[in-house]
Amino acid sequence: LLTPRQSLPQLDESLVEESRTFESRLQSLLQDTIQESESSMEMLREWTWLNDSQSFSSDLS
Amino acid sequence: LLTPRQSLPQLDESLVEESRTFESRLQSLLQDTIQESESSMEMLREWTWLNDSQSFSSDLS
Amino acid sequence: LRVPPELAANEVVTKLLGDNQQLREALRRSNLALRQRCEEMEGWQRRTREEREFLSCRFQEARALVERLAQENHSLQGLVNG
Amino acid sequence: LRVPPELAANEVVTKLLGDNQQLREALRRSNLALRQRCEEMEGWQRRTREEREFLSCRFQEARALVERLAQENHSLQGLVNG
Repeated sequence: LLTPRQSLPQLDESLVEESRTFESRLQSLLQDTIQESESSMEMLREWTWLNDSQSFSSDLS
Repeated sequence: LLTPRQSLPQLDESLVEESRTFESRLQSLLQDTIQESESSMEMLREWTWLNDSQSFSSDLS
Repeated sequence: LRVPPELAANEVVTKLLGDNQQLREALRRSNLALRQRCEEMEGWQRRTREEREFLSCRFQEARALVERLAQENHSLQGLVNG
Repeated sequence: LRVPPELAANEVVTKLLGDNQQLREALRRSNLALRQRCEEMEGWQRRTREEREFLSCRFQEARALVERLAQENHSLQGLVNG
Protein backbone atom coordinates (compact mmCIF):
# COMPACT_ATOMS: atom_id res chain seq x y z
CA LEU A 1 0.00 0.00 0.00
CA LEU A 2 1.21 3.49 -0.76
CA THR A 3 1.78 5.60 2.29
CA PRO A 4 0.03 8.94 2.05
CA ARG A 5 3.40 10.66 2.23
CA GLN A 6 4.17 9.60 -1.29
CA SER A 7 2.80 11.11 -4.46
CA LEU A 8 -0.75 10.17 -5.30
CA PRO A 9 -0.75 7.34 -7.80
CA GLN A 10 -1.94 8.50 -11.19
CA LEU A 11 -5.29 7.07 -12.11
CA ASP A 12 -3.81 5.00 -14.80
CA GLU A 13 -6.20 6.05 -17.57
CA SER A 14 -4.67 3.30 -19.62
CA LEU A 15 -5.88 0.75 -17.08
CA VAL A 16 -9.47 1.83 -17.67
CA GLU A 17 -8.92 2.07 -21.43
CA GLU A 18 -7.35 -1.36 -21.51
CA SER A 19 -10.32 -2.89 -19.79
CA ARG A 20 -12.64 -1.49 -22.46
CA THR A 21 -10.39 -2.80 -25.22
CA PHE A 22 -10.23 -6.34 -23.88
CA GLU A 23 -13.94 -6.40 -23.10
CA SER A 24 -14.90 -5.62 -26.67
CA ARG A 25 -12.18 -7.81 -28.16
CA LEU A 26 -13.42 -10.82 -26.22
CA GLN A 27 -17.01 -10.03 -27.08
CA SER A 28 -16.40 -9.96 -30.82
CA LEU A 29 -14.10 -12.97 -30.72
CA LEU A 30 -16.74 -15.03 -28.99
CA GLN A 31 -19.45 -13.82 -31.36
CA ASP A 32 -17.34 -14.69 -34.41
CA THR A 33 -16.45 -18.10 -33.06
CA ILE A 34 -20.05 -18.95 -32.25
CA GLN A 35 -21.26 -17.76 -35.62
CA GLU A 36 -18.61 -19.64 -37.57
CA SER A 37 -19.25 -22.82 -35.68
CA GLU A 38 -23.00 -22.58 -36.13
CA SER A 39 -22.92 -21.89 -39.84
CA SER A 40 -20.54 -24.76 -40.42
CA MET A 41 -22.78 -27.04 -38.37
CA GLU A 42 -25.66 -25.93 -40.56
CA MET A 43 -23.89 -27.44 -43.53
CA LEU A 44 -23.16 -30.69 -41.73
CA ARG A 45 -26.81 -31.05 -40.85
CA GLU A 46 -27.67 -32.12 -44.41
CA TRP A 47 -27.91 -35.89 -44.16
CA THR A 48 -30.90 -36.78 -46.29
CA TRP A 49 -28.60 -38.63 -48.73
CA LEU A 50 -27.83 -41.02 -45.88
CA ASN A 51 -31.45 -42.10 -45.59
CA ASP A 52 -31.96 -42.17 -49.34
CA SER A 53 -29.06 -44.53 -49.93
CA GLN A 54 -29.93 -46.54 -46.86
CA SER A 55 -33.37 -47.48 -48.20
CA PHE A 56 -31.79 -48.12 -51.58
CA SER A 57 -29.38 -50.67 -50.20
CA SER A 58 -32.08 -52.51 -48.26
CA ASP A 59 -33.47 -53.81 -51.61
CA LEU A 60 -30.92 -56.57 -51.34
CA SER A 61 -31.18 -57.63 -47.76
CA LEU B 1 -19.50 12.14 -9.16
CA LEU B 2 -19.93 12.08 -5.43
CA THR B 3 -19.43 15.41 -3.84
CA PRO B 4 -17.04 15.20 -0.91
CA ARG B 5 -19.84 16.37 1.39
CA GLN B 6 -21.46 12.99 1.10
CA SER B 7 -20.43 9.84 2.88
CA LEU B 8 -17.45 8.03 1.44
CA PRO B 9 -18.61 5.25 -0.84
CA GLN B 10 -18.03 1.89 0.79
CA LEU B 11 -15.42 -0.12 -1.03
CA ASP B 12 -17.88 -2.62 -2.19
CA GLU B 13 -15.82 -5.70 -1.33
CA SER B 14 -18.33 -7.64 -3.35
CA LEU B 15 -17.27 -5.77 -6.49
CA VAL B 16 -13.74 -7.09 -6.10
CA GLU B 17 -15.00 -10.53 -5.08
CA GLU B 18 -17.33 -10.63 -8.05
CA SER B 19 -14.53 -9.92 -10.46
CA ARG B 20 -12.57 -12.90 -9.11
CA THR B 21 -15.62 -15.13 -9.41
CA PHE B 22 -16.36 -14.24 -13.02
CA GLU B 23 -12.71 -14.43 -14.01
CA SER B 24 -12.38 -18.00 -12.82
CA ARG B 25 -15.82 -19.01 -14.08
CA LEU B 26 -14.99 -17.82 -17.58
CA GLN B 27 -11.59 -19.47 -17.45
CA SER B 28 -12.97 -22.88 -16.57
CA LEU B 29 -15.88 -22.57 -18.99
CA LEU B 30 -13.52 -21.85 -21.85
CA GLN B 31 -11.19 -24.66 -20.83
CA ASP B 32 -14.05 -27.15 -20.67
CA THR B 33 -15.48 -26.05 -23.98
CA ILE B 34 -12.13 -26.29 -25.73
CA GLN B 35 -11.41 -29.69 -24.22
CA GLU B 36 -14.82 -31.13 -25.09
CA SER B 37 -14.63 -29.88 -28.62
CA GLU B 38 -11.13 -31.23 -29.12
CA SER B 39 -11.85 -34.68 -27.77
CA SER B 40 -14.95 -35.01 -29.92
CA MET B 41 -12.98 -33.89 -32.96
CA GLU B 42 -10.47 -36.58 -32.12
CA MET B 43 -13.17 -39.18 -32.69
CA LEU B 44 -14.27 -37.64 -35.96
CA ARG B 45 -10.72 -37.81 -37.22
CA GLU B 46 -10.97 -41.58 -37.77
CA TRP B 47 -11.71 -41.89 -41.47
CA THR B 48 -9.57 -44.82 -42.58
CA TRP B 49 -12.73 -46.82 -43.36
CA LEU B 50 -13.46 -44.24 -46.02
CA ASN B 51 -10.29 -45.02 -47.93
CA ASP B 52 -10.66 -48.75 -47.38
CA SER B 53 -14.10 -48.85 -48.90
CA GLN B 54 -13.16 -46.40 -51.59
CA SER B 55 -10.45 -48.68 -52.98
CA PHE B 56 -12.82 -51.60 -52.59
CA SER B 57 -15.44 -50.02 -54.78
CA SER B 58 -12.94 -49.08 -57.47
CA ASP B 59 -12.69 -52.79 -58.42
CA LEU B 60 -15.71 -52.23 -60.55
CA SER B 61 -14.91 -48.98 -62.26
CA LEU C 1 -16.96 7.41 7.23
CA ARG C 2 -17.82 10.96 6.23
CA VAL C 3 -15.72 13.54 4.49
CA PRO C 4 -15.35 16.37 7.00
CA PRO C 5 -16.52 19.75 5.60
CA GLU C 6 -13.02 21.23 5.83
CA LEU C 7 -11.74 18.58 3.38
CA ALA C 8 -14.62 18.81 0.96
CA ALA C 9 -12.87 21.15 -1.43
CA ASN C 10 -9.41 19.76 -0.86
CA GLU C 11 -7.68 19.00 -4.14
CA VAL C 12 -6.21 15.70 -2.99
CA VAL C 13 -9.49 14.45 -1.58
CA THR C 14 -11.40 15.47 -4.71
CA LYS C 15 -8.88 13.70 -6.89
CA LEU C 16 -9.03 10.57 -4.77
CA LEU C 17 -12.84 10.53 -4.84
CA GLY C 18 -12.85 10.99 -8.61
CA ASP C 19 -10.38 8.17 -9.15
CA ASN C 20 -12.39 5.98 -6.84
CA GLN C 21 -15.52 6.59 -8.85
CA GLN C 22 -13.83 5.85 -12.17
CA LEU C 23 -12.16 2.68 -10.99
CA ARG C 24 -15.38 1.45 -9.50
CA GLU C 25 -17.25 2.03 -12.74
CA ALA C 26 -14.58 0.33 -14.81
CA LEU C 27 -14.59 -2.71 -12.57
CA ARG C 28 -18.37 -2.89 -12.58
CA ARG C 29 -18.40 -2.75 -16.37
CA SER C 30 -15.69 -5.36 -16.58
CA ASN C 31 -17.65 -7.69 -14.28
CA LEU C 32 -20.74 -7.25 -16.41
CA ALA C 33 -18.79 -8.07 -19.55
CA LEU C 34 -17.32 -11.17 -17.95
CA ARG C 35 -20.74 -12.32 -16.81
CA GLN C 36 -22.23 -11.85 -20.27
CA ARG C 37 -19.43 -13.84 -21.90
CA CYS C 38 -19.97 -16.60 -19.33
CA GLU C 39 -23.65 -16.78 -20.21
CA GLU C 40 -23.04 -16.77 -23.96
CA MET C 41 -20.47 -19.47 -23.52
CA GLU C 42 -22.81 -21.63 -21.46
CA GLY C 43 -25.57 -21.40 -24.03
CA TRP C 44 -23.19 -22.21 -26.82
CA GLN C 45 -21.69 -25.13 -24.90
CA ARG C 46 -25.16 -26.65 -24.56
CA ARG C 47 -25.88 -26.25 -28.26
CA THR C 48 -22.58 -27.70 -29.43
CA ARG C 49 -23.04 -30.74 -27.20
CA GLU C 50 -26.30 -31.52 -28.98
CA GLU C 51 -24.75 -30.87 -32.38
CA ARG C 52 -21.86 -33.14 -31.63
CA GLU C 53 -24.14 -35.92 -30.52
CA PHE C 54 -26.12 -35.60 -33.73
CA LEU C 55 -22.97 -35.48 -35.80
CA SER C 56 -21.49 -38.47 -34.07
CA CYS C 57 -24.63 -40.57 -34.75
CA ARG C 58 -24.72 -39.62 -38.41
CA PHE C 59 -21.04 -40.33 -38.70
CA GLN C 60 -21.51 -43.86 -37.34
CA GLU C 61 -24.47 -44.43 -39.63
CA ALA C 62 -22.47 -43.28 -42.64
CA ARG C 63 -19.66 -45.61 -41.77
CA ALA C 64 -22.00 -48.57 -41.25
CA LEU C 65 -23.75 -47.83 -44.53
CA VAL C 66 -20.52 -47.57 -46.50
CA GLU C 67 -19.34 -50.84 -45.07
CA ARG C 68 -22.63 -52.58 -45.82
CA LEU C 69 -22.78 -51.26 -49.37
CA ALA C 70 -19.18 -52.29 -50.01
CA GLN C 71 -19.95 -55.77 -48.71
CA GLU C 72 -23.07 -56.10 -50.85
CA ASN C 73 -21.11 -54.83 -53.79
CA HIS C 74 -18.50 -57.52 -53.23
CA SER C 75 -21.15 -60.28 -53.05
CA LEU C 76 -22.90 -59.06 -56.18
CA GLN C 77 -19.60 -58.97 -58.06
CA GLY C 78 -19.07 -62.59 -57.03
CA LEU C 79 -22.46 -63.50 -58.49
CA VAL C 80 -21.87 -61.58 -61.69
CA ASN C 81 -18.40 -63.03 -62.31
CA GLY C 82 -19.55 -66.52 -61.35
CA LEU D 1 -0.23 15.85 -6.83
CA ARG D 2 1.23 15.14 -3.40
CA VAL D 3 -0.54 14.33 -0.20
CA PRO D 4 0.30 17.21 2.15
CA PRO D 5 1.83 16.07 5.47
CA GLU D 6 -1.14 17.34 7.46
CA LEU D 7 -3.44 14.94 5.55
CA ALA D 8 -1.13 11.96 5.67
CA ALA D 9 -2.74 10.41 8.73
CA ASN D 10 -6.23 11.57 7.91
CA GLU D 11 -8.68 8.71 8.13
CA VAL D 12 -10.62 9.65 4.99
CA VAL D 13 -7.48 10.05 2.90
CA THR D 14 -6.01 6.78 4.15
CA LYS D 15 -9.25 4.96 3.42
CA LEU D 16 -9.48 6.38 -0.11
CA LEU D 17 -5.87 5.54 -0.89
CA GLY D 18 -6.38 1.97 0.29
CA ASP D 19 -9.65 1.51 -1.60
CA ASN D 20 -8.23 2.88 -4.80
CA GLN D 21 -5.26 0.58 -4.53
CA GLN D 22 -7.54 -2.43 -4.16
CA LEU D 23 -9.73 -1.37 -7.06
CA ARG D 24 -6.71 -0.78 -9.24
CA GLU D 25 -5.36 -4.24 -8.47
CA ALA D 26 -8.70 -5.87 -9.17
CA LEU D 27 -9.00 -4.09 -12.49
CA ARG D 28 -5.46 -5.03 -13.46
CA ARG D 29 -6.17 -8.68 -12.66
CA SER D 30 -9.41 -8.55 -14.57
CA ASN D 31 -7.67 -7.09 -17.62
CA LEU D 32 -5.09 -9.84 -17.50
CA ALA D 33 -7.80 -12.48 -17.32
CA LEU D 34 -9.62 -10.94 -20.28
CA ARG D 35 -6.44 -10.85 -22.30
CA GLN D 36 -5.66 -14.47 -21.56
CA ARG D 37 -9.17 -15.58 -22.58
CA CYS D 38 -8.79 -13.62 -25.82
CA GLU D 39 -5.56 -15.41 -26.61
CA GLU D 40 -6.95 -18.85 -25.81
CA MET D 41 -9.97 -18.12 -27.92
CA GLU D 42 -7.86 -17.01 -30.88
CA GLY D 43 -5.76 -20.15 -30.79
CA TRP D 44 -8.82 -22.31 -30.55
CA GLN D 45 -10.57 -20.47 -33.38
CA ARG D 46 -7.61 -21.22 -35.63
CA ARG D 47 -7.63 -24.91 -34.74
CA THR D 48 -11.36 -25.37 -35.21
CA ARG D 49 -11.23 -23.75 -38.62
CA GLU D 50 -8.76 -26.36 -39.78
CA GLU D 51 -10.76 -29.17 -38.19
CA ARG D 52 -13.94 -28.01 -39.84
CA GLU D 53 -12.30 -27.87 -43.23
CA PHE D 54 -11.01 -31.42 -42.78
CA LEU D 55 -14.38 -32.63 -41.56
CA SER D 56 -16.23 -30.99 -44.39
CA CYS D 57 -13.98 -32.67 -46.99
CA ARG D 58 -14.40 -36.11 -45.42
CA PHE D 59 -18.17 -35.67 -45.29
CA GLN D 60 -18.33 -34.83 -48.95
CA GLU D 61 -16.17 -37.82 -49.76
CA ALA D 62 -18.40 -40.07 -47.67
CA ARG D 63 -21.47 -38.80 -49.44
CA ALA D 64 -19.94 -39.26 -52.87
CA LEU D 65 -18.80 -42.77 -51.96
CA VAL D 66 -22.19 -43.78 -50.61
CA GLU D 67 -23.86 -42.53 -53.75
CA ARG D 68 -21.37 -44.30 -55.99
CA LEU D 69 -21.65 -47.61 -54.12
CA ALA D 70 -25.44 -47.42 -54.19
CA GLN D 71 -25.34 -46.80 -57.92
CA GLU D 72 -22.93 -49.69 -58.55
CA ASN D 73 -25.09 -51.98 -56.46
CA HIS D 74 -28.08 -51.00 -58.45
CA SER D 75 -26.30 -51.84 -61.73
CA LEU D 76 -24.99 -55.13 -60.37
CA GLN D 77 -28.45 -56.07 -59.18
CA GLY D 78 -29.68 -55.45 -62.69
CA LEU D 79 -27.05 -57.82 -64.07
CA VAL D 80 -27.78 -60.49 -61.46
CA ASN D 81 -31.54 -60.39 -61.96
CA GLY D 82 -31.09 -60.29 -65.72
